[in-house]
Amino acid sequence: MADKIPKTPLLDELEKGKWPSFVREIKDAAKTSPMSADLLGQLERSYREKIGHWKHGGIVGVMGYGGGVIGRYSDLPEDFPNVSSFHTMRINQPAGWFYTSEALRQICDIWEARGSGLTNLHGSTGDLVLLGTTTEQLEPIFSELSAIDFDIGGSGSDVRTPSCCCGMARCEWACYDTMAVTYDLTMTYQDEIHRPAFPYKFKFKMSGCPNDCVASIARADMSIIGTWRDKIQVDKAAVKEYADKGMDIKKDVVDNCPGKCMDWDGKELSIANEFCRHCMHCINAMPKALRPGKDRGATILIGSKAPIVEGALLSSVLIPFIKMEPPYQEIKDLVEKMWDFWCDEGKNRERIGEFIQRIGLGNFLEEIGVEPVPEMIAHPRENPYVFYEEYYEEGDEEEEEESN
Amino acid sequence: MADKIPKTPLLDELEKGKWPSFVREIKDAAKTSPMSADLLGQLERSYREKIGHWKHGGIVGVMGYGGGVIGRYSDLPEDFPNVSSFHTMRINQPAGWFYTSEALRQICDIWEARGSGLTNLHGSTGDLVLLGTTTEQLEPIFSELSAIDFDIGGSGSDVRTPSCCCGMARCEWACYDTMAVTYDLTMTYQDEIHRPAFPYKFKFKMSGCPNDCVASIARADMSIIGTWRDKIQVDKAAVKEYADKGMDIKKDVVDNCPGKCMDWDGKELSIANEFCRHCMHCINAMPKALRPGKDRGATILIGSKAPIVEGALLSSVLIPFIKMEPPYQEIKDLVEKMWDFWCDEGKNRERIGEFIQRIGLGNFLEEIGVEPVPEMIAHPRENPYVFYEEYYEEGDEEEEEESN
Amino acid sequence: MADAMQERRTDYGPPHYEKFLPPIIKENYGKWKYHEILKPGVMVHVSESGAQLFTIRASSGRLISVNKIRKYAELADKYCDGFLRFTSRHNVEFLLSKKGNIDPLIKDLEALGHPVGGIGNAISAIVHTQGWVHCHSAATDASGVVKCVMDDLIEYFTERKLPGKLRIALACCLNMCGAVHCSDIAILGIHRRPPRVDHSRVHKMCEIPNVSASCPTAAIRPATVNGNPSVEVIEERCMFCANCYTVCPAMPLNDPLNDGVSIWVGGKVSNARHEPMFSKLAIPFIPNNPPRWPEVVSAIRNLVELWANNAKKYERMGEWIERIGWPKFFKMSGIEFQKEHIDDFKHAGLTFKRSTHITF
Amino acid sequence: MADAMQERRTDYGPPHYEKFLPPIIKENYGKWKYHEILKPGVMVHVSESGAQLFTIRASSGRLISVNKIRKYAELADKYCDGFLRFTSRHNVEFLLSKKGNIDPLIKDLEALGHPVGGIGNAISAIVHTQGWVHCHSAATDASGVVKCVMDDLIEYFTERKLPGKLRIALACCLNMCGAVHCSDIAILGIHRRPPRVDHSRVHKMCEIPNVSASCPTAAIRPATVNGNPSVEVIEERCMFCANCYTVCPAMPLNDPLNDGVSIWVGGKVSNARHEPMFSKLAIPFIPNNPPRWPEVVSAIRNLVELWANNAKKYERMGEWIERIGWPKFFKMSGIEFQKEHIDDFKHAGLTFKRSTHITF
Ligand code: SRM
Ligand code: SRM
Ligand code: SRM
Ligand code: SRM
Ligand code: SF4
Ligand code: SF4
Ligand code: SF4
Ligand code: SF4
Ligand code: SF4
Ligand code: SF4
Ligand code: SF4
Ligand code: SF4
Repeated sequence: MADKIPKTPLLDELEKGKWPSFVREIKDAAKTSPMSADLLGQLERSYREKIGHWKHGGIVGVMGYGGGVIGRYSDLPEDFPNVSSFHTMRINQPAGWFYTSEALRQICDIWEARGSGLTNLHGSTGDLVLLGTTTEQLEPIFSELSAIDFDIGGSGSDVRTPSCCCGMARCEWACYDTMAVTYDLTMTYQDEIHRPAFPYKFKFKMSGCPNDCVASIARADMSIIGTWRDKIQVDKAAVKEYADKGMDIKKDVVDNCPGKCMDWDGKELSIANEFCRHCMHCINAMPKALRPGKDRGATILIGSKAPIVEGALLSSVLIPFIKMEPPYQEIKDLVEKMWDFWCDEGKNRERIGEFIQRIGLGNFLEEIGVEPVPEMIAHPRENPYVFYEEYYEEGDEEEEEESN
Repeated sequence: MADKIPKTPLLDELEKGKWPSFVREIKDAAKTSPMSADLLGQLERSYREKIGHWKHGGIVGVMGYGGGVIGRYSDLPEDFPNVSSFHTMRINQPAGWFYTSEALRQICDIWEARGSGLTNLHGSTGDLVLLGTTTEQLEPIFSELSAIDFDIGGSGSDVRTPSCCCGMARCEWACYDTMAVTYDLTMTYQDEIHRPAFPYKFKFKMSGCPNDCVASIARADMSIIGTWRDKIQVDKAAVKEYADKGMDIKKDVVDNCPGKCMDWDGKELSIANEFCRHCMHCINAMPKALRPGKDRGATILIGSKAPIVEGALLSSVLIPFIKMEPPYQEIKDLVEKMWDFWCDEGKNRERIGEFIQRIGLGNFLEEIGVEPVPEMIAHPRENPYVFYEEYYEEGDEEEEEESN
Repeated sequence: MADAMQERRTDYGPPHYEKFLPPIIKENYGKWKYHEILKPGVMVHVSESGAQLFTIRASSGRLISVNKIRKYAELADKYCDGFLRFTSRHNVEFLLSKKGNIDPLIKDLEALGHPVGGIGNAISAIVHTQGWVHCHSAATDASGVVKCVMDDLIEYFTERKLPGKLRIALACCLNMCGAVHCSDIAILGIHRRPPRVDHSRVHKMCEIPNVSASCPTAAIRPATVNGNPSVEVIEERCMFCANCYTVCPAMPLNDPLNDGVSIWVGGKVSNARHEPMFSKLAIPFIPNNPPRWPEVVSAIRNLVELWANNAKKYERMGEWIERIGWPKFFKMSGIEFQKEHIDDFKHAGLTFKRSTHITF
Repeated sequence: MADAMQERRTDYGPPHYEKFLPPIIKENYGKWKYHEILKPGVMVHVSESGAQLFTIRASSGRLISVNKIRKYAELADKYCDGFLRFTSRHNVEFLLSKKGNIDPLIKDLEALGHPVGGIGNAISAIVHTQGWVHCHSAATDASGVVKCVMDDLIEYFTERKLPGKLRIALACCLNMCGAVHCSDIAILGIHRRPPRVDHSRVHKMCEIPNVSASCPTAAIRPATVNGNPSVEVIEERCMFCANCYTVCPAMPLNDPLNDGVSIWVGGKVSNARHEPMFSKLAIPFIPNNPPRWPEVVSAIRNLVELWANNAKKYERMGEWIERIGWPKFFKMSGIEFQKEHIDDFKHAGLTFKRSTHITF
């Protein structure tokens, strides 16, 4: 088949250099896959013309699933018939992206036989992305995947495939079991992941500590970020060791503390924990000497998203601290209350973060039955435009003051 | 006439205490002024009923002037006939609120004869406020004031009476002559002050340095705030003296520097002036040792206002640095360009700050012919929604790239 | 008056300030080298030339009668050749060249009932507005509240025992003539009942399109009420800004049962250290309780003392709160956090806590 | 396949992660005590029990063929009992319990063309998206730009010579699938020509009310064009967000002459020290110049080196710029400040410089 591989003078330039070359990967796949060969040809054309050649995706999928497949069609089907349809399948990755060689090989065998042989490890939501196949192949691929226990992930207006940092599996700072929570939420919400029924997509991302190694605060409708509420654990000897080894603790650690709550007198490191902002910096700087406290849990934040269309949002605090113990019922109840309200009142293609901005955080909290606390805000309002819901009428009793 | 003074059990409570009592002032005036006596009576009524008793102001004024008088009428004219009309006159104060006893006495004589005998020294815009008289008295009062060279200030949609800090008259930190500028602008814009012709009010406030002792950045459509662009003047001996006298220069000065550009090694104070933010703190803390640089001028900021109705605004930088030399022509040209544009495009009751927000700072700068510079912003845009005004058409020459 | 009319001039502007400057200022104008605070309310400015100008600052009260002004004039004649000035916070300042005159002047001022102070790390006079004394729009009185609060805080005016300056301002309605929006502590009169439309007067006094247009929340729509063109207010949309009342006298918001004051904290104007900041809502509502507003007075003392006892030197109220965080502020102040504190206006999203920087 | 159908299951979810954890992780799960970076791309995690887990991180490239995955599998079998993982930035990590296996594995990885690094104060892999490889919406290619930039910056991946972490991300259109909006350096594909409406297809493919509604700037209004219901675009109102294209395929924005990339700086996600920050616009537009995008490559190297040479230890790009101020950033970077940099969207007013804190 090798002769089928098109000439790609422009793409060939991308085989040069030290960083792994995706062009080499496509060419490699093209040896056995006519699809990948046409992909190569179409991509070379895009490079020449400086424009993509894909049409808008259509609705394709596997039986009983409303999402997980992204339909894709070439706008040059005559020139590149083998990618006239070139759909991707989003496969729900194992939490933390851990694999065995065996599991990976099984996936490779299926995909080589029935798809382009190209993948994304991983998609930026976290799925194992199988890049390019035809509509007919979707169903067989699914049944073969199910035989090895891999299921499809989310797409469209549904719960998107949850993802997390490696947490307790490989990190000393994990304040809760991110992989367990991710697995649990994924299993609990299989229906919501596979059958779009929301105003828009909803993403969960779990990070074990405020370093937020899955960037959950920037790109998850619900960000669950580990933290602690007692004292930072300090190993004084180890602190001294850092100092002896020449670390400038005042400059590197104390002066970088956003809580301005640390002090270093040259011998002793003292921390006013009640003003600690749990930013992780001091711990990051001295991993052998400092550790998060022992009373651990998570902060739950809500609403981050990309800019389309009201502007990008970061998640903001909904629950300042919660203990993370299975079956995480409190969190699930909260999530479902939010979904109900969002589904009832949210507009089409309105993310929950945008929804909260539109109706007001205060009203949102009332609806989902969460008490407002100052940890939810950076600062109180600066404008005097308060909506009081009730007022005294002449002759009212004092008691009848507004309810809120 | 004393018998005419009404019983005021509630107000009498406000004669107690160490702070000067306005009630005592009104009673004092009431001895000779039936107006003030009725004011006292109506005010006691307001205290009893917890509500004001003034009606919306009507248009009253003096011949040839469109502003400077606030019409005011009682809504209890039967009970308090002497305040059935009770207008205030805004008299343009001398720059810096400096007076001689003689000038004040002349004003007192006029006001005692023809008004309530009550004043505000001063109104919060800065005027000398004469509090309460009748429509017939306005004209005679004005002519008697003009005989002693006092003119009326602004009100309504005009230039409001400019005001300033005492600046060079009594402050070592004045980076330009605030009183001279205030006087000059006031004289240059007499017509604009006296004859409302704008979409809304326009206020000038002049502060000699970034301490901003007239709060110009919070409440002036144009805030002119003194600053310098060379090195802070340091008297090393005097610095040492502060240290010797027990000042903790590291903690009190260096650690409070927002530019993080100071260093104190226990002997020498060093300042990386290129990162100085001109906040004044170090100078405030050590007035005998540090002084603003010698290359002095002002930063011009634009647009602050109270919250009605789009929310309060702070002024923002329009000209990062300008030399302040009479006749200040560059500033006047700028002001007039802005006024022209604002008068053409501004909505009724839209302050210039709100106007800029609505049309966009970039467009505003283009219209008034000011180059955008990064000093005007806290940071560049975070959203990707850039309006490009032109685009290439097929067959265009490279040269024809968009103009901006 | 006839002759006054003959010589009628307009647009001649205020007298030139130079007429009112004492010789020592004329001589040292722009030449001041440094200043020193000698004691509460007294400072000296020293010129390059070595000349010394002594300033004595006294509380004035702002709403004053001509007789009081004449008393000031007498004191100025007696102690400083008739030269005096007023400050941007409405205190009166006497400008002395003779050091020996300081103490006698202070004695006379105090005898007159005008305490000396407000310079340096003190609480200065409260910038305020008209209130029930002269404005139709007031939700509270201005001078009265100010008097009560300052009577209580007088020690902080006459002494210098605070970490930094503390600026208090009061405005009697949302128009905020006191420009209270950037004060360490702001007292703001607020209405809490939607405008009551006087349907018999609207069509006579107001332009109905303007009235509806004036409402930022689109709570006002045209309506015909018993035959007359008028407007109706969708009450749940109203946040009591009174902009409609400003353009239409026939829809007052003033209401004894629902008017009162709110307390705001943490604003500043100066660029010293931290950039200027807006004040933020601390206490959403305190009912008007004339003549002495005891609840307002104690709420403010509580805030002043909390800051005074906890802030570092130079830290303004807002700088202190920013360091410890708002949750700690609410905890320490004992103020209950409520829905009202959460912004729901234009930029609300930016006031949400968008990080895990939380204190426990 | 038939038999596959019989046993058809749905909603069984992903395999449980425990199946894929090496014994050493199972034993020390949640018991890790600290970690140490041994050399570029290599770290050890030490457990309370004393057990040591060695991680070797290699660049993977993300778009990989099954053959490459099989090669990873071979290496995993050879050096770590078949256990491996991928990271949130799409690098591959091998999880070793035998220290001796580190160097041989590194040799094999490099032989395979997958450099080891990215741990600690380094530049890690560029999070990116589909581009011309698989998306209809792309204004630039993703994998190609990433390849060129990383070829150039490879030294910062394989060594640890930076003040702190530097995270680069790329998204090929404003949908920002790469979530680039909080990156130290973001590369964002942008369209600059309004959608071209295919009037013959709009009424067939799109719901016209939805299309007009989709436009945040109300630039789209219904219109009838040669008999067919369609829409027209008021071009001066368009800021090229492509939201209309997302809901209506008949109005593409893709355009070779006007598409390209913009460069953004100063975002961060972690809560370490400074709260998370959005990236801000640095370079409004660079035309697409495939296959090697030299202008983009050098612009980014310039930014990386500027930061590397001037930031203090630990200071992320955004923290450094915040300290020196944006005017200094533009001066030092040589990037021309233009109208495009000035925000004119919803919260624009809050991005204006509302103080005199200016450097000269
Ligand atoms: C495959 C993936 C990019 C990648 O190469 O990794 C991707 C690809 C697409 N995204 Fe995305 N998004 C992907 C992660 C993201 C992320 C990042 C994340 O999830 O962490 C974001 C930003 C975070 C967020 O959700 O806001 C993201 C924000 C969007 C948006 C904007 C949504 C918004 O509310 O702003 C759209 C537009 C839409 O939904 O119509 C979008 C739409 C799309 C579509 C379906 C194009 C479209 O409009 O129909 C893309 C299909 C491309 C293709 O043909 O394969 N994609 N998309 C990522 C999913 C792989 C996976 O499942 O692991
Ligand atoms: C007298 C004074 C308060 C005082 O006791 O000192 C005052 C009094 C009034 N102001 Fe004011 N404003 C006064 C300074 C201010 C300031 C402070 C300043 O100028 O530094 C502000 C805030 C800064 C600003 O301009 O934004 C201010 C913001 C307003 C507003 C809101 C304007 C806005 O754009 O937000 C209004 C409403 C309006 O203009 O319709 C207003 C309207 C009014 C009216 C005319 C009431 C009305 O709606 O017609 C008040 C007349 C009261 C009366 O009967 O005497 N006043 N007003 C101040 C003028 C005295 C003087 O000339 O020296
Ligand atoms: C007299 C007056 C100017 C005038 O022409 O009227 C004035 C005069 C001085 N100010 Fe001021 N300021 C005056 C209103 C202000 C205001 C405006 C206001 O309060 O509405 C501010 C901004 C307040 C704010 O930020 O909210 C102001 C912020 C300052 C600062 C910065 C303080 C800070 O740390 O934020 C200084 C520096 C200092 O005190 O160390 C200062 C310093 C000074 C100095 C020391 C300047 C000098 O060397 O002469 C003057 C006397 C010190 C004092 O009063 O403590 N002045 N000063 C004003 C007196 C008002 C009063 O009666 O109390
Ligand atoms: C493996 C991974 C998690 C995973 O489950 O995949 C991970 C692992 C670690 N991160 Fe992370 N981080 C990982 C993505 C992230 C991300 C997300 C991202 O880049 O998209 C962030 C947020 C980045 C941001 O702020 O924009 C992140 C911010 C941090 C930080 C905070 C750095 C800072 O100063 O802002 C630390 C602390 C440190 O490095 O000192 C950290 C520390 C660590 C430690 C040292 C934690 C530990 O003790 O094991 C891990 C190895 C150090 C390293 O990579 O330098 N990790 N880390 C991710 C590796 C991605 C990669 O291949 O490079
Ligand atoms: S987020 Fe925290 S717990 Fe998770 S990997 Fe990063 S540092 Fe470790
Ligand atoms: S975690 Fe952050 S805030 Fe807390 S003490 Fe350490 S550096 Fe300071
Ligand atoms: S603003 Fe500056 S110059 Fe003017 S009085 Fe205040 S400190 Fe002096
Ligand atoms: S003026 Fe302010 S920024 Fe400049 S050196 Fe002094 S303290 Fe620092
Ligand atoms: S604040 Fe309101 S009530 Fe007070 S004077 Fe100004 S407009 Fe009148
Ligand atoms: S008070 Fe304000 S919000 Fe209420 S109706 Fe009037 S204008 Fe509208
Ligand atoms: S960023 Fe835009 S172009 Fe790139 S994959 Fe996402 S939707 Fe497609
Ligand atoms: S690209 Fe965006 S702004 Fe332009 S027409 Fe489409 S939706 Fe409107």
